[in-house]
Amino acid sequence: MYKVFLSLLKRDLRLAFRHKSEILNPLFFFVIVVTLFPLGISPDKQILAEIGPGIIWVAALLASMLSLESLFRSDFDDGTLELMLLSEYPLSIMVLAKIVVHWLITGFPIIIFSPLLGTVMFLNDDAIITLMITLLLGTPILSLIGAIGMALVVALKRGGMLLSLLVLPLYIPVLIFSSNAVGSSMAGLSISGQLYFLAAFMVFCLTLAPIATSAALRISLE
Amino acid sequence: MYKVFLSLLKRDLRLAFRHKSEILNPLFFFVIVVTLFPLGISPDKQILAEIGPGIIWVAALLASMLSLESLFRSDFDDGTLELMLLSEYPLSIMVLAKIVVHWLITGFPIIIFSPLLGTVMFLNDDAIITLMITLLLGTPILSLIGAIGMALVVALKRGGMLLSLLVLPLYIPVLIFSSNAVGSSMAGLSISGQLYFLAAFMVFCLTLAPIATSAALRISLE
Amino acid sequence: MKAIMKWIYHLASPKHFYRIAGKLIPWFGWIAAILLIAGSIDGLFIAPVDYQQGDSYRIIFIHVPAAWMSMFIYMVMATSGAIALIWKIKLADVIASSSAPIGAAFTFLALVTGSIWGKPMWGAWWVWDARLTSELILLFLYLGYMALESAIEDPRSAARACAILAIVGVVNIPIIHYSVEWWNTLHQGATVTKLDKPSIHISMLIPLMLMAFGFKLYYVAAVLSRARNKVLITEQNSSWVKEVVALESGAKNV
Amino acid sequence: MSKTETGLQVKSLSCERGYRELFNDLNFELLPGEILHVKGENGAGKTSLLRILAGLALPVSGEVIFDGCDCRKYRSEYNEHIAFMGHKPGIKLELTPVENIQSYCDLGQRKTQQQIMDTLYQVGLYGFEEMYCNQISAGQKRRVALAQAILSNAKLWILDEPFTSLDVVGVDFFLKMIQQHVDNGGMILLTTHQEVNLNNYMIKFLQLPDGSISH
Amino acid sequence: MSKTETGLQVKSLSCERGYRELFNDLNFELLPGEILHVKGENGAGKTSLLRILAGLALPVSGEVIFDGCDCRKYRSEYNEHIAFMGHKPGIKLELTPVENIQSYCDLGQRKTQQQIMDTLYQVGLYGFEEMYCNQISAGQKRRVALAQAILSNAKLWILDEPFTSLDVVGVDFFLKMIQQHVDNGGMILLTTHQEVNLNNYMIKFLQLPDGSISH
Amino acid sequence: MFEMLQMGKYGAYVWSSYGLALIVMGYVVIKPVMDKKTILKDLMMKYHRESHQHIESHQLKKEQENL
Ligand code: HEM
Ligand SMILES: Nc1ncnc2c1ncn2[C@@H]1O[C@H](COP(=O)(O)OP(=O)(O)OP(=O)(O)O)[C@@H](O)[C@H]1O
Ligand SMILES: Nc1ncnc2c1ncn2[C@@H]1O[C@H](COP(=O)(O)OP(=O)(O)OP(=O)(O)O)[C@@H](O)[C@H]1O
Ligand SMILES: [Mg+2]
Ligand SMILES: [Mg+2]
Repeated sequence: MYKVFLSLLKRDLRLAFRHKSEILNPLFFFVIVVTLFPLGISPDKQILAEIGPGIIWVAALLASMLSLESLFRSDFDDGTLELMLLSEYPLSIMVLAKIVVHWLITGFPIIIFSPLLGTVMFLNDDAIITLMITLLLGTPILSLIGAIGMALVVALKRGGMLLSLLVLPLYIPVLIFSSNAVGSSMAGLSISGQLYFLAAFMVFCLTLAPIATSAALRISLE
Repeated sequence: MYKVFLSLLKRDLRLAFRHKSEILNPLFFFVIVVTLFPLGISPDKQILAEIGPGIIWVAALLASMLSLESLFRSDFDDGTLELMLLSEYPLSIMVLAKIVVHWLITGFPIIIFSPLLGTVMFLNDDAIITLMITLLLGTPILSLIGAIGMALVVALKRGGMLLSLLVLPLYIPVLIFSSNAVGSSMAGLSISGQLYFLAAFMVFCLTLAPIATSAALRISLE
Repeated sequence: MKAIMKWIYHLASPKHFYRIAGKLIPWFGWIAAILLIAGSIDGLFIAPVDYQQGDSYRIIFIHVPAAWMSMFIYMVMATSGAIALIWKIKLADVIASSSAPIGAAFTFLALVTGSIWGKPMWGAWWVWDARLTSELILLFLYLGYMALESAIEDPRSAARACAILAIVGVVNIPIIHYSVEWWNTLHQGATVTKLDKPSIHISMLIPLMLMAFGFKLYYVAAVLSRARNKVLITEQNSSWVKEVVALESGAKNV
Repeated sequence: MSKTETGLQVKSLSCERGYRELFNDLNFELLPGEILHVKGENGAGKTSLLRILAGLALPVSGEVIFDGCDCRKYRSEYNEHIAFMGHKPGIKLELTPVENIQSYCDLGQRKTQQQIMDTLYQVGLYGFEEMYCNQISAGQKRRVALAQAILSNAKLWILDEPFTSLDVVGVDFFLKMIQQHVDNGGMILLTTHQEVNLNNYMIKFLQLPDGSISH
Repeated sequence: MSKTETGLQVKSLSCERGYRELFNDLNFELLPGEILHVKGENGAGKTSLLRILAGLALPVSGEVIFDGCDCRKYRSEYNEHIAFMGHKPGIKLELTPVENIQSYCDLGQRKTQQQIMDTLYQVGLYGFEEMYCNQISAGQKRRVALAQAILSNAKLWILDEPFTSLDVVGVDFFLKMIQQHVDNGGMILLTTHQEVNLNNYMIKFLQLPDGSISH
Repeated sequence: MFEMLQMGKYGAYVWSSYGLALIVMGYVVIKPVMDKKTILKDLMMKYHRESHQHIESHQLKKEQENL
């Protein structure tokens, strides 16, 4: 079972790296969306520092959501998803491998780049560290919840918009707690409560989301 | 020629209304994205009024961009796009009809709902009226420019992310001028300059974008 | 145990359900109507004026029951979705999907009446308070549920996919309920639902309870009549539906 | 080769996909009343050829001449004369057959409701006018596409694997329509991997990639 | 019908799509060494039947029994015994044939590199191990899928229109592989609209929707 | 009486809430009643069609044999 997980992980990473240009798309999207705001709102330092955490988080959320397509779409289109359903191993293990890959190519680069964007948004050092921690705890949740939504719409032709309608409401708790944590740490307040919540929610999703996702996949492919 | 335009307009509207549930998706997306910001940033009246115009505009921009898929994707998938290319009438007329429909089902509802969201973001009445005017001038530009981008990626399987990278940078001038106009009118300043720019840009796009789009379509379908 | 399950399956068979629901609907409907009329009259004209809020508090008799229903109906949807997934009882799917539009309607009512109440009380139609926002999210969950249901062509797959969505969305319910405790906000804390001693005067509690029960029974009547329609559609190939259709549309023509 | 002023002439056409040459210096002509069956194994370039002939793709070099005019210069006129049926059905599943045909005709010469109905009956879709196309079978969808081709009054039909996933009855019906079109002086260009029996018809074969022509 | 403990038994299966009944109370069995050709016109429900048998879709009612066990209760064991080839190729275009087969095998029993290479040669893909699958032809892609089926050691192959868009050589090769599998005691369930000549083989026909069986 | 209906200065708020509730809840119960009519009509037509299709498909087969 462990081996299925590893081999699927390896395959998906290899596929991702074969589309070199695509692997950076979520990151680019993230950066562009973040830069839209200083342009659309105001380049004022005070304001940017205030809205920075929220904006970075919203951009991360949108980038993660829009890249969900890559999670199952191509496997569905070429029929390898059917083969996975017909494997003798549990589907949820394979689903987990795919979610991990999704996180590695969307969440992870975003975390790496977040200090840069935090600096650009005039966040202080504490806030930047908190930002990274919340992203580290939060982006896996986004991938996990997003996988459920994607599994529900994978068989639909025009699923893109619907996906956002299904998934965004579920992302909101993560957004609230994370950006609240960053804001608090900027103001020098304690943030352990928010981080506990995020960690607990992540563990919760990690155990249940793969199961829900595989159930949803079986239904979608019917 | 006029008749082709009308008949395609009618057909696409009819198709849109056959998917009743889908026709409201861009609007829902717009509303959800706008609500993300007060949650992620701060519920404070002062701050929201300041960032409101920018946020509403960014959300409109994302909603318009994400719904571009509906512009050519289904026609491409079922082969009716090929038939259009093989028509004896100019392709750009037909493309224009499709763009108009796209605007009617994304831009137009957004304009209708913008006063509500403006109120929720604590904009004053002047700002709300300006917001509606900029949306009226700006959302057609988004559809027109977006059509070019969509035409370029329509034949690609994983075009979603790429599309946003192509199109978002081109949207930026619209974003800057529009949100600037709303901000200025909130501060009681004159906004005619920005509106002139938007109007001129719209006329420019209206004449050239359909031609560029049809050229791009011919290349994509090759 | 087996006998009980068998009995449940029997009762939950579409044919039985159609017949029994048809008999129950008038009962629930009329009792709901009486409760709602009594509650409204009591709430609008008899209950005393609130010393703080003046007459505007009378919105409570719509707002609070509607808000409760919005959450209750979501729980019903999630539970019956789970039942349908686990025990493969078709009827549970029907109940869940018939509930969605009613739940959305109540959520909409709670939002709008809250908003109308907010204007005189807080001076704004809307504030970004946690409870208000989470109620808005609940509306989006309902809308997402209905959008997914209509997007999937095959009705059986649609029902099962929606069941999963409903179950996953349940996390939002505790967030709505506890939001007032977690965040210090404008919205009123628990006044009615405090278990030991409701901090609301009995003369106001009576119409509130009348309305709350009226809403519940109203929901039952509404969901049953929707479910009856759904059953007709899903079972359209079975012989009993053919008989029912012949009977009922024949009766109309005469 | 005699100089003709009618029909389709293809002169020294060559085509590349990626960096691979599919065919080179291809020459043939197709006259009214003729059928040309393009043959070749998987990936030989049949679809590519047909798309070039329909004006959907550009060749690396060579000319396609129809009724004496270069079809790339007179694209709009050329488009009037051809009907193309590619791998994709060209039919909107959310519209009824009538609406589909209507909106196809709106792209070319307009047709009256009466003409459309007549053609629908001709292809045997009586009773299906009101159903959405996602409720009718694959074979019936093909009939809708056929009705479109018939109504377009096009002289040249370009058909890429028209028999795919059709059952026997469907294939027979399609062949009958092809024969009718040829009898009326039309031209047909088609590819298929299946055996078709169009005996007694003027049928040419074009073998890709060697590009030899046999009768 | 005799009570058997091997092979596939299908008992009173019925299936609906949308609100339409496709088949009802379908019964048949398939024994080792047999081929079952499911026939029916477009939209008759062939694909739906095959997907139910593969465990990808749920029937409205009825049972599928394999080697004496209900296949929905013992899904993982059942999956070991079947190989499914649907309308979609099941092959990643961005991987080479070897990588494709490797990752297919990783979903079931693992295979050594040697075994994989042997099977590749057996299906005639010598020299193509290193190319990406988007550079090989449709027929060659099918061969990769075949190699996967062979390597899976599955007893029952479920093939939905395996000959679509294959040229004559491709079809012949495919048939040869099918015969080999049956000779080794395997079972085959297939649909196709094309004529196939599998003379001398124990081939049964199942006609949908009336569900009659003929030999 | 009019005083009472005016509800101090809050009449508009209160009455619009109750009115909206009436409209929304009324719609929710009337919708299924209307739906039922169309469902019965559609199903009637469908059954009608099916009972005739039998005959039609026979005719179709005969036509094909004649060809
Ligand atoms: C758009 C605005 C509003 C929304 C979305 C909203 C939403 C809700 C919800 C969801 C509940 C049920 C909570 C639960 O039972 O856990 C509730 C209860 C309540 N609301 Fe509102 N509300 C809004 C405005 C107001 C206003 C302006 C007031 C009064 C000033 C108010 C007073 C109450 C009261 C008294 C309760 C009962 C609390 C309890 O006993 O649990 N609401 N509201
Ligand atoms: N978009 C593309 N880009 C690059 N190469 C392509 C593209 N489309 C097709 N090809 C290549 O061009 C060649 C010819 O393809 P084409 O579709 O014309 O073949 P075909 O004869 O129609 O084959 P089939 O019988 O499988 O339909 C193939 O080898 C294919 O790999
Ligand atoms: N996802 C779906 N939702 C609803 N109906 C469907 C769906 N897929 C197929 N159908 C319907 O089910 C019927 C049977 O389809 P199926 O694909 O099983 O037919 P088939 O015998 O394989 O046909 P073909 O020969 O065209 O492949 C068709 O009438 C089709 O319209
Ligand atoms: Mg081809
Ligand atoms: Mg099929």
